[in-house]
Amino acid sequence: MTDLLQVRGISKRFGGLQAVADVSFNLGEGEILGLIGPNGAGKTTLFNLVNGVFKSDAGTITFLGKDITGRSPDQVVHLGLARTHQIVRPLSGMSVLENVIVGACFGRENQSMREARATALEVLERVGLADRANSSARALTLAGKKRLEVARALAARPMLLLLDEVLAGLNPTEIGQMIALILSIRDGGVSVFMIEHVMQAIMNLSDRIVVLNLGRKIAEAPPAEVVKNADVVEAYLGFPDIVDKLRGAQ
Amino acid sequence: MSGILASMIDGLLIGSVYGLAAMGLSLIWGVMDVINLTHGAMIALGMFGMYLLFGASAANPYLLLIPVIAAGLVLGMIVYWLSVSWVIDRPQLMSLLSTFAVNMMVIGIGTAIWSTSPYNVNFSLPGITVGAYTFTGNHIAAAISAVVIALLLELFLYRTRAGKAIRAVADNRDAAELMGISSTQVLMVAFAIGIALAAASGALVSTLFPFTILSGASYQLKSFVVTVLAGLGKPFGALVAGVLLGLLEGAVSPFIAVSWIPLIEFGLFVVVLILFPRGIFGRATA
Amino acid sequence: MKRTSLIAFLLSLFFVAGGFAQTITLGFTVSRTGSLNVDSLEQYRGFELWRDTVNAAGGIKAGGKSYKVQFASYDDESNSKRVQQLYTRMILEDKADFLFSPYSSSLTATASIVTEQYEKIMLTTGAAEEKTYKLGNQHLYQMFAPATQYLTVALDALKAKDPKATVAFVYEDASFSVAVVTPAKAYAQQLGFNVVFTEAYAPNTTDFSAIIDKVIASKATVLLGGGHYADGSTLARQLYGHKVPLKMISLLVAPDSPQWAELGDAAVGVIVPSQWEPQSTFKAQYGPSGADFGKAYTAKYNAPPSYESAGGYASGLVLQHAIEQAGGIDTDKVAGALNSTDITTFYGRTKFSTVASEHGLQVGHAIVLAQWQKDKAGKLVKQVIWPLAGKSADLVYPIH
Amino acid sequence: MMLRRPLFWLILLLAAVFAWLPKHGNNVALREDLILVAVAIILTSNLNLMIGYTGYVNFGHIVFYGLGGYVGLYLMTVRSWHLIPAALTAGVAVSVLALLFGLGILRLRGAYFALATIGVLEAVQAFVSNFESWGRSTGMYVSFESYVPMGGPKHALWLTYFLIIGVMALSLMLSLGIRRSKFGLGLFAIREDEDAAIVLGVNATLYKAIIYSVSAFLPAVAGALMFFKNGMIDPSIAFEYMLSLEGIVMLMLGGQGTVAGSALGAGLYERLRSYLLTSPRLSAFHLVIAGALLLLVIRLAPGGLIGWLYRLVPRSREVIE
Repeated sequence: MTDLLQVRGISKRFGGLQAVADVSFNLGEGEILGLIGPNGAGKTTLFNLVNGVFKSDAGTITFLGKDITGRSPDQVVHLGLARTHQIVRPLSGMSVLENVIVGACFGRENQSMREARATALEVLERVGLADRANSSARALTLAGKKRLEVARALAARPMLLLLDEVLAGLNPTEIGQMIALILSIRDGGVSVFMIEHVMQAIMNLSDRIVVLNLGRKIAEAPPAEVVKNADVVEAYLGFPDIVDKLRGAQ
Repeated sequence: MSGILASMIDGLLIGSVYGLAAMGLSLIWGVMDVINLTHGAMIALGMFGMYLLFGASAANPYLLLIPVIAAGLVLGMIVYWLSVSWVIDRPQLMSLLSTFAVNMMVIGIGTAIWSTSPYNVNFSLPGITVGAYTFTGNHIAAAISAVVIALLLELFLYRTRAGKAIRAVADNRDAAELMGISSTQVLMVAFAIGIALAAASGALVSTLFPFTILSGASYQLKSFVVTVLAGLGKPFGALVAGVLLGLLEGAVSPFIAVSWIPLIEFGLFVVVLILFPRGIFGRATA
Repeated sequence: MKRTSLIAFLLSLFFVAGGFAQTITLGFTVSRTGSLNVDSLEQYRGFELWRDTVNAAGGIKAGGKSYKVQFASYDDESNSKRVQQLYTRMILEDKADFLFSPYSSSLTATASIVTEQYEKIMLTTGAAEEKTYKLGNQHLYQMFAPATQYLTVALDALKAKDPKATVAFVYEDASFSVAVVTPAKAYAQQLGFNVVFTEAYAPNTTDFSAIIDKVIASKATVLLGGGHYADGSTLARQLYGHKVPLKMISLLVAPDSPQWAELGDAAVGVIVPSQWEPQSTFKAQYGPSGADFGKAYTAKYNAPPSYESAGGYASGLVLQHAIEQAGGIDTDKVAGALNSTDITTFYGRTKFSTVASEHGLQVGHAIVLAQWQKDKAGKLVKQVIWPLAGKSADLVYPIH
Repeated sequence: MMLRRPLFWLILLLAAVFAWLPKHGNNVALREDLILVAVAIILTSNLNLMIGYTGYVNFGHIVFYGLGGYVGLYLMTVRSWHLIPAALTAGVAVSVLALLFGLGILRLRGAYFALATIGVLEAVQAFVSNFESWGRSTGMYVSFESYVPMGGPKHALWLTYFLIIGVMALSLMLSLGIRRSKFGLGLFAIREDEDAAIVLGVNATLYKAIIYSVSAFLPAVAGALMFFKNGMIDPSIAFEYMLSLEGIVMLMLGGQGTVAGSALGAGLYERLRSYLLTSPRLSAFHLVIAGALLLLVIRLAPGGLIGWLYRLVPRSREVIE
């Protein structure tokens, strides 16, 4: 398995807070890599560093063999690295279809409007939003908006997809559908790097899991090993129910 | 006494009035994140308020500041209700446009009443002469009044319950609500105080220079410059920045034509906005 | 006599009813509001008094017809943008036959573009700057003596009193004052004066402290400049408030207005270059005498006329004269009559240049100097001090 | 694609009517009314590119018009250029300048950007008021001789009028063209949520700078033409803050973000203003009316007249863009 993404020693400090400290890991082609950690561990910040929303204070990020450290998010998307947001950010004044067309137009393939429209319709079909294509993005339910996030990112035709808590707030049926979708995305040849709090899901989906605590990587291993890791358990001590879930997930 | 020193003292005196004007803008901006574009119109109304009161009573203008401020508070509540109360939770551009709309209406009505012709408040206090230079009594009294009003505001904000509530809301509106502070009332009071400060500064300006209903606009622009220099939501910082702006004007004017000063000011304004969007002298409370 | 007037009256009724009444429409804007309102209203009163006088006498008689004068006039708010819209409107919609200029060189320059584009005659008054006449206008006629003369006259007066004076020029950055000061500065140097300070201020300036501090630092003893009423009166007040030790102050336009007296002590001693003063004693070949004009004006407006008022009235007279000479209101014929005009009215001599490169420039009129002085009763009055031949009082120098 | 959009033909029709009506019957008064409407449409539709399409409120949009006028008049009077190349050069020069300004101030978002545009307007005005080559506060004047090669002032004014109508049509076409283009889509995405747009791959910095520069071009050309027609320019008429602000009212009134809205708002407001022009009392009231209109629009119909039409007749969205 070749490495799609290599992260080496990246750090981010906000004022007095070291949000991410010296984190390194690799992500292989076709892999689903999970990212977990207690609240405030720096997971979303790590995503923001990887896709260029924040500039890393140190270290390098290599994607597809290219150094993308310090590149802006739009440049990163063009290379094939797309993401979703933890807090959904639909372009509210536009229709669902237009939202996805934006993703396709400005994605890796830099499609024309005509191509983008076809791509968008295809992606909407895939995420199950085809019937809502012409409604306003604002009018979608939370589950719908999460799917829209995924659809926009997928429309960019990425090689790697960063999913930030796409399961949070969904009901069990919706979670099941989303998991199926994620698996189908991976089967379609797209690698996935995902943050998730729904432990059962991430333990089942991930090939490997990176665990962050207080900005530091404390573990990187297949799910079965992660739950046994003493540091991980300690990190989650303040959250006994999650420890249970971690255990229960196995 | 050297020309530069005299010029800087003149700058210091007028700068405190700029500072007072900017305090009103800064307070409103800091507390409710509204850039109040009625500011200039309110300054102009303060000028005409002083003109009318002085014309009617011939009382000491510095005593007349009290009714001007009182009227400013009432006016502030009306303007708040008209242009701000319903956009407070909408995007910032909405309050920008709604306060701008009210500004147009006030200027329009003011023009219908007073036209755009200049008016004077004919009042002068004896000045202080040092060597060849004389500092007029009106300038000195205006500067003192501005500083006194600023100190009173500071006392109000830090020593009274209402003032503390305003600061709490400015700091974090949601948290203040949780602590049982009614933010709607607090916002209205803060807005009214901001308008009263604008009116007071206008009233002081009217004792110094002739004015028209449009004169507020240039003080509004100066208030922007001062507020941006000071950082938002720092009323007392605004006074200091106003004085510094006046000193800057005084310090450069001996060396260049006065007509270049606006270029320096607005150039500085844009550059500071770009480089220090949170102000040179501090971070925003938000 | 009675019968003929009755017939005339009936005839006029008939013509009015039948739509044959002869009227001419004069269009112009007035700065009723804005920074030029004081000067502009005085000019308007001159127009108005002339119109009422002419109409009371049965109108302008030319080519066997009588023309009643009516005005189409709007407020330009001292704003040159409105001037163009309004002059266009007066020409196109109000069908004005002739135009008077708005007040001030800047507004007139703007209006003259419209009037020239539509080839309408415009008599300019309250507009002394010369540049406008050198842009190729063919229908513009200047009633005021050109700007060059304003301060050169003041410098002549100063030369006679104090050839060693040090001079500061502080003036409005506007068409008129720039046109006045530029040649005046050269002339001052030519006369051997030491010009120690020159600065133009923005037209809407209200705070002169910084400039005043510089004047003090320059150790100037004489200040020349100003612009119009709003800025000039403010400058004088602040010069007084800052107790600037000046021996002579000569400001443009503003001190000519009777309102200047409202400045009280700040008004004393200030000199104004003037197009006309009530004390002037020109022998009028045409129209009323200066005394009659002054009396009629004061009776109507309860204030003495300023030179803007006189210029306004004289514009009417000169146009009336030209229409009479042309025998009608045809633009080309009236233009011809104006080109050959050379008359003396109560306002002085009026003659327009017919040289192509400066067509319409005033070449007959001359500037006098007036100074605000306290009379024996302590009342502020304006006295003519220059030229010496026509003076009503001596120049008070230094002021204090 | 363009040819199948009804508004494309409507714009051509509008321009044809504007050009034909006053010329037929030589109605100069009508021409003078229509030229002001045309200029209002030019300014508003280009302002719409910033406010309506990109979501950036520009309080100082008039600076482009004024600078265009200055560059144009400078080339015509001092360098003796012909009107058309001078106007085009003015457009290009001002666009380049806007690009430079834009790269600086477009780092600011929301209200901070709006404030910076006021700063730019004031700073430019202060600079021009002191700039010797452009005549400082007294400005520049067109010599009447410059009308001679155009066959005298009458022909020159008609020529200017037709050029302005052309610029008006181009402005609306530009808005229409951008609206359904990929570029336009990127702008809309920025308007809705700039950070999300960037994450979706929109190069927001570049797009904003381009649209800021593009929105400067036609107003600058129009400025050169109009100040040639005016015969003079000075800082107070070139950089009239109020006009800049009224542009925002026109846009909000008609419906920001739509092509038809910018034209409709500009047309209605300009006619109202001309109607109120002649009396000082009423002309003061035009500010009151404008302010009240703006307040009502923000409160009741944030989409303006066109937005209101969309709500009434949802299908109209397809036709009236």
